[in-house]
Amino acid sequence: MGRTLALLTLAIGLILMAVGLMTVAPVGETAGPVISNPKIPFAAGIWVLGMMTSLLTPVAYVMGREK
Amino acid sequence: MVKYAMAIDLDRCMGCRACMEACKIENNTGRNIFWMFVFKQESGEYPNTTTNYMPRPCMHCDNAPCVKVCPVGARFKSETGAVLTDFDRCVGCRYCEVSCPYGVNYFNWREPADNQYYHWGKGEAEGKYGTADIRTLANGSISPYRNPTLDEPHGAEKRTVAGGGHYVGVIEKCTFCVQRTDKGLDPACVANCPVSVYTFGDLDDPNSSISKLLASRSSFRLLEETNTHPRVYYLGTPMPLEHRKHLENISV
Amino acid sequence: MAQLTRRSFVKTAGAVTVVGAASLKLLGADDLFIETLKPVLPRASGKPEITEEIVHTTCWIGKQDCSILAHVVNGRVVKLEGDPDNPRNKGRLCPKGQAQIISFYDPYRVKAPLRRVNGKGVPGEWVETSWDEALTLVSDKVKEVRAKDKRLLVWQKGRSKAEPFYDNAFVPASGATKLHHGAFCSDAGYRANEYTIGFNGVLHPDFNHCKYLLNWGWNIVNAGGNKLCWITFNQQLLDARGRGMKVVTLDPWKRGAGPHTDEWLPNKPGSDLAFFLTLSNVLIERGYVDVDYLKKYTNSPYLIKSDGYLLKVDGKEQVWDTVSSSAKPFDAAGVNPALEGEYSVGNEKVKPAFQAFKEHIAQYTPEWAEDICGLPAERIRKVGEELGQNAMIGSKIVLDGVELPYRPVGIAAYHVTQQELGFQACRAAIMAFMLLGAIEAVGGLRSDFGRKTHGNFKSLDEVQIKDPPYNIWLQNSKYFPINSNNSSLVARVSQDPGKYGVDYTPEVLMIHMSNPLLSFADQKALMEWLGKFKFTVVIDPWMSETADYYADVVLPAATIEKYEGPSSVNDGYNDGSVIRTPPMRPQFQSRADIDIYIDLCERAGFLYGKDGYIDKLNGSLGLKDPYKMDLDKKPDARDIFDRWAKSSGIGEGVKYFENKTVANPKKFAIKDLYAPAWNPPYGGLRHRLYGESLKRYGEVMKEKGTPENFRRDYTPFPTWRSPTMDSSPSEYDLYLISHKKIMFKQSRSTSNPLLKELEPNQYLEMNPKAAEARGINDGDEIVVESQNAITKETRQVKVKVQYAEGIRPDTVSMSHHYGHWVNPNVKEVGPAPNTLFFSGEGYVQMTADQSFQVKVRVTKA
Amino acid sequence: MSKEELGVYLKPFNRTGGKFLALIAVLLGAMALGGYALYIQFTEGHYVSGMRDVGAGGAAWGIYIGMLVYFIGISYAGISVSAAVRLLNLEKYKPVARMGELLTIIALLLGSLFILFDLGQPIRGVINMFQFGRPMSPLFFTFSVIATGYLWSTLIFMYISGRRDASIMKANGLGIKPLYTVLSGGYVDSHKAREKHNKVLKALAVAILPLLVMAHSFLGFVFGLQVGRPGWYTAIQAPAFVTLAAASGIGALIIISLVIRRTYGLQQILTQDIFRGLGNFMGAATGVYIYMIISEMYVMKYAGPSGEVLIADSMLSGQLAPYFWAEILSFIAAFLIIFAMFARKSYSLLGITTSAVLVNIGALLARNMIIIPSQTLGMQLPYALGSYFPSWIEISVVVGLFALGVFLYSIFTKIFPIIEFPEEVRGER
Repeated sequence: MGRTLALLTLAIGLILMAVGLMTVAPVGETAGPVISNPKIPFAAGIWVLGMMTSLLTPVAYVMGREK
Repeated sequence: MVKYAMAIDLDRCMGCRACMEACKIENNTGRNIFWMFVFKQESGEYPNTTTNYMPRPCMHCDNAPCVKVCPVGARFKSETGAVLTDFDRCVGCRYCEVSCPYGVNYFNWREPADNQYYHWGKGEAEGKYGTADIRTLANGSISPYRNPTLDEPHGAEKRTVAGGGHYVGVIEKCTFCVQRTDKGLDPACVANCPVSVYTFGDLDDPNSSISKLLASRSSFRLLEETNTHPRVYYLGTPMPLEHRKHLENISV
Repeated sequence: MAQLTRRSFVKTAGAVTVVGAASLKLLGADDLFIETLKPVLPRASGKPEITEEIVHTTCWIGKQDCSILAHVVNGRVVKLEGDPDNPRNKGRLCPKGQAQIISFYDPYRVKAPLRRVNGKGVPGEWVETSWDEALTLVSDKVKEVRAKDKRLLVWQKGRSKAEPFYDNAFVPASGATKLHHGAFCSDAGYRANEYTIGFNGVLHPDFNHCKYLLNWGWNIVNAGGNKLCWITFNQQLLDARGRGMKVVTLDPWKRGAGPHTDEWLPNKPGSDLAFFLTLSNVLIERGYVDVDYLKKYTNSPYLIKSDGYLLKVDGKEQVWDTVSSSAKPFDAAGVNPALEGEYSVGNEKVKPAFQAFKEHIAQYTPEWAEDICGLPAERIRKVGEELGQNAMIGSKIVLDGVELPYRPVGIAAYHVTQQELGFQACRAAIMAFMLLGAIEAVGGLRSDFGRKTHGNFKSLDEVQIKDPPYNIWLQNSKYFPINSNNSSLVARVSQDPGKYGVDYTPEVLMIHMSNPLLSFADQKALMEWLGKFKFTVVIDPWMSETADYYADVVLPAATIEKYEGPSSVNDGYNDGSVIRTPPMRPQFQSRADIDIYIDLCERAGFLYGKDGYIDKLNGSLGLKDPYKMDLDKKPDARDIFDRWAKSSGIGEGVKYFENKTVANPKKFAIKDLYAPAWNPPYGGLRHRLYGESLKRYGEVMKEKGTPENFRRDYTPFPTWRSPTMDSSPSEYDLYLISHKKIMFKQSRSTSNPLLKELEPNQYLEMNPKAAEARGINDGDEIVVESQNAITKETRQVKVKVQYAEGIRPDTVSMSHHYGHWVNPNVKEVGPAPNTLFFSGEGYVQMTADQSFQVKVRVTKA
Repeated sequence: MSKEELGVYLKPFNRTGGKFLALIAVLLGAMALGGYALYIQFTEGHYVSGMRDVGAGGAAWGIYIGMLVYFIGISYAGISVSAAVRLLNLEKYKPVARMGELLTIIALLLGSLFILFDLGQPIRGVINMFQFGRPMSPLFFTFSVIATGYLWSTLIFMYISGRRDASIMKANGLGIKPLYTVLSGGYVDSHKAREKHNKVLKALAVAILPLLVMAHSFLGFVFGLQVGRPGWYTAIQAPAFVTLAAASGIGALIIISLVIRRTYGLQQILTQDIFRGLGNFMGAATGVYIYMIISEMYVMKYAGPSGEVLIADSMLSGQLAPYFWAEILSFIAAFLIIFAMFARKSYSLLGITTSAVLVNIGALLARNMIIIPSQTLGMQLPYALGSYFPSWIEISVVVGLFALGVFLYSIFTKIFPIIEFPEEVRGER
């Protein structure tokens, strides 16, 4: 059971990180008008949330009912 | 797409610093804050000395270190090419200030009303030489010559970037007078320079005065080796940059 | 803390909702809703209702009244911008013009009429009074003293702009003795120009055509010309250099001329007379002489007897006619007068004035001038050579169909006259250009904008020197026949009136917009003089240092927010007139100066009737009949300007100036612009190469027993002698001069915080080698001590040193914009050099002007 | 497992004498002073600090940023030691593992607080960082990787490695019972559970190590990427930051563990051998860092543009010489002490501590010497040269936060075993 819970948290974490990174303000050439806004507000927040969730996997794994 | 740029003819500058005052009044900047600053340097040894003057607005770089380093996107490159600061978003980390090679950023270290030329808000000298109500002078706006029309948001994204909007803990710098260029006027320094040192205009338009000037005379840009691609071009004899001796230095 | 918590509460509350908003976003809430939740700083809610307006007015902080468009929003001036229609500033403003906006809102202005309650000579304590009480107090004193003796009333002129209202109306109406404001100006230069070529002005070039400019000092770049303040000459200089004009600067300190001069001649202070004399020597030696001009338009051919007086036959000066080889009246027809040679008429041995000048000038060779001027001989000779070549003597030019002499060599020498030998130095400079025939020629030397000659050409030649008693500024006295009535000298005379034959002491002093303590030399003497007055009233928007120490009543004048004028837009090539109109009503309880004067005259009883203020005003403004003011109805300022406008051909009257700028704008026609094209040329004057009257005055003064140092400079040709300051003991081994800065004009700009911020501190500019030789480092605090070579009095100040490479090692300079103590912006930033300069014998010129030079020694504090 | 067997591991709990309370009082006083200074700074703005605009003769980043970099530097100690213990099975260092992790957490916490107090708009700063964070800015990674990633992973690491001890404490009814129930989270001590934990911690350590290196090099990139600042724009910044982080981190760990060893008398567990290992590592790292300073200074002085030469001259022989030479000499002294002991194979605790203290003094100076002179002297346009010195407000905030760190550390030693219970100590009832 612990293993599945861990994989689930890891998955959620990675997805959030991906979503965060994709919608955050782009890294790019500054000559043109730099689009300095994220596509959705709190994109960086989502990225951080994702990182924290994925780092929770070991806890999830350990907390899972010992067989 | 408009591509604003400025040309500064160093052979005409007389170091009068009228551009600094015009900028200061137009944008209501506080003490020791000079969005436009003019260097006055003396170099060489008696009797063969040279005196140089060099106005230094913000360079509005195309590859702006300050735009790259701003953690929250408060400093951004607007459609006209002017590098602007969104006063509502700046968190005051001052990374733009330390990253700028030209030192054009000024931070509001304290409440702007306390950093103005008189403490109108606190009724300075209210009872001196006859009594008068200083606090409600110019119905309480500080400074009394602050232009309320500067608060209108700018551009498609409706961001507050124009002069006049100064807040404690927020960075500010030359905006190419975005509130004036929006109305098709020249920036305050360009419009006021007594000896027409400045040329301002749109580089995309081949027959604008600046395009023609840059095509006809050789120009240079400051600190080209930093690869920032500034939008401010200098003509005439350059000022030696290493020299540190000020003719009249402004004490902090 | 409260304010912050309120803001932080707004934000933290905002933060909580915002995090929630993100999730809302995911659930599809639209952007606008999220937009409203964004944490925004508190700002004026809603769109402020804005009324905008442009008011046409003129600058008030400088002296050339540039035209300004005042941008008024919601009844408040928010920006001042230059008005393109005025040729003087062409739509631009200098730093002062921009920064004067703070004067509207300056809390340190005098906000109400004040009456002193403590003693004088110390910072004043004031009681606020009503206008009625203050005006009555002042007018009673004026009435009382005018009844006793009008001479006891003195009016000190300042930067008060509207001469028709004050100098030419209030002074004659009140009978007051007017004191000039020759603070930094160059009255001696005016007198030298009037005496020599009949123009009321000081030397500047014809920028449009000049190719080679000998520039004295840095005024050309940093201080404007006699009638101008700053912007105009700079614009014209740059255009001229754009056309290839070469500039050679003569100045002990390179200062602002730096990038705008091709060559720099660092000459010793006080040596300018020697330099100009040497120029003439080189020109004559190399034959660069415009013989035709000298013969026709100067008194060079006049014959001089051996006793130095002109040969006159029944009152007419004689010339030696080379055609009939006999003496003929100068204006006889068909005469070709000789300039050189010796002749005898009857038993009189005579020679033309030019011959005498050639002999007089022969001693002043470049080698002679080398160590006097501190310049290598060949560099002086080179300047003379270049002047001669560039003058293209004899060449002509046709402008707009008018043929004119073309001498593209000019000189800018504005404050050269502020030294002990200033009058003669200025004459010597003019004479060098007379040799080249460049006076008022195209591209040549110009002196005045007015395009007409001045009466002083005649009156300065016929001064009747009388015996004492004299008035307080020694008019027509045996001490100063040619006199510029300067306050420093009046102060010096008041210390010992008997010695100077002055038998009365004035009692009431009116100071209008002037700060003598700081602006004039010899602060110590000025303090004693001001202390002697029984009653002093100061009309000024600020509490000046003079008012702070010596005013009994201070009347608050408005700054830019008033009607004042008319002033000219003359930039040397165009003309027209402008008026200052108020963009806002006068701030606090201040009032327009004109209204103050009208009330004062009314209460003092000389407003109405014949020779009253209104009567004099009708004359000074040149009001024509239907618009003349009737003498017993109290006028108001706007109404007066309305009448003036209509009588000078402006139909709309004063309304014209409220929405347009320049009235009667015109470009000078070429035949009016250049004096040689006038009919008769140069207004029929014969320019005085030979100053016979100067010699006469010298001898009359000798007969009347005037001490030698008052009269020794009254010589027909400028004659070199080393300045008195050079006879100070050798340990006073440095020359102290003072300099002006672009950012400041006079006291009213020095206490402006926006301008003070640009140049906050007073420094003694010193050459690093000279400093290191005395163990002084950059930024050290040092003691500067000046010594009066005659009275042996010494004076000291403490000041910080600033290294300046571009200054002679034997010269130091201090700016005269410091030493104030009233406004908090300017406290303790350094002394005024005027405390070190002296007035009186040895430090005043023959024209009672003042000198800003003294020998000093410098020691570590 | 009875109290006697735990015995030595519980010493910190029963030594809460007067001296400890006195320490706490002092720390609270210092924190109050810091709080007061912060209150003034919030109400009157950063004007009260010594910082002024770059170009107008001042430095916009002052001692706060210097301390931020120092603290994030010493957070290196925790993970590197735990990783060494878990990955390289260096059981020898197990007793100092938890101290290292705690040091990391507190150091990162203080680092984040220093950023917060340096911001002109702190509250807006936190919100906007999440809302508008831009990865193009090195500060974004400082914020997301270090302040959250690195700190969060160390917390998790500590939680997992502390579950067993919490269950033992709970079993023996020691300390605060509800705290341990939460911290143990249903942990049943068994060989299988221990194996599972070790496996997980080994995996987590592998995950955290790149975070460790990334965090410190990103901090280096904050400065290293700035072409505008002479003296910052060098490729050596990132590696130099990691090296100095290692040196000062381990040094700080040495100091802390020695203090704990003396005050709680844990001499048998914290043997000299541990300190010898740590000391050698620190000495090596210091040596490398000295080499890096020399190479950077040599390049700056030899052919650097005018701004860099000015800084180098000022540091070598000018206005900043005292600070620079104090820094370089303390590094060299620390290295020589370790090297001498290594060469003579005889280590003294006193030697190790002095060199650890010297390394940290050097690190404090080095951080500020990198950040400040480049702003006050490193102008690329001819501004007048400036100067910066922290005002009393800044100094009291720094002292206050130091005190906060020590306070948290000492409180932790009172509520949770500072040294991990070894295998032999059974957890069963």
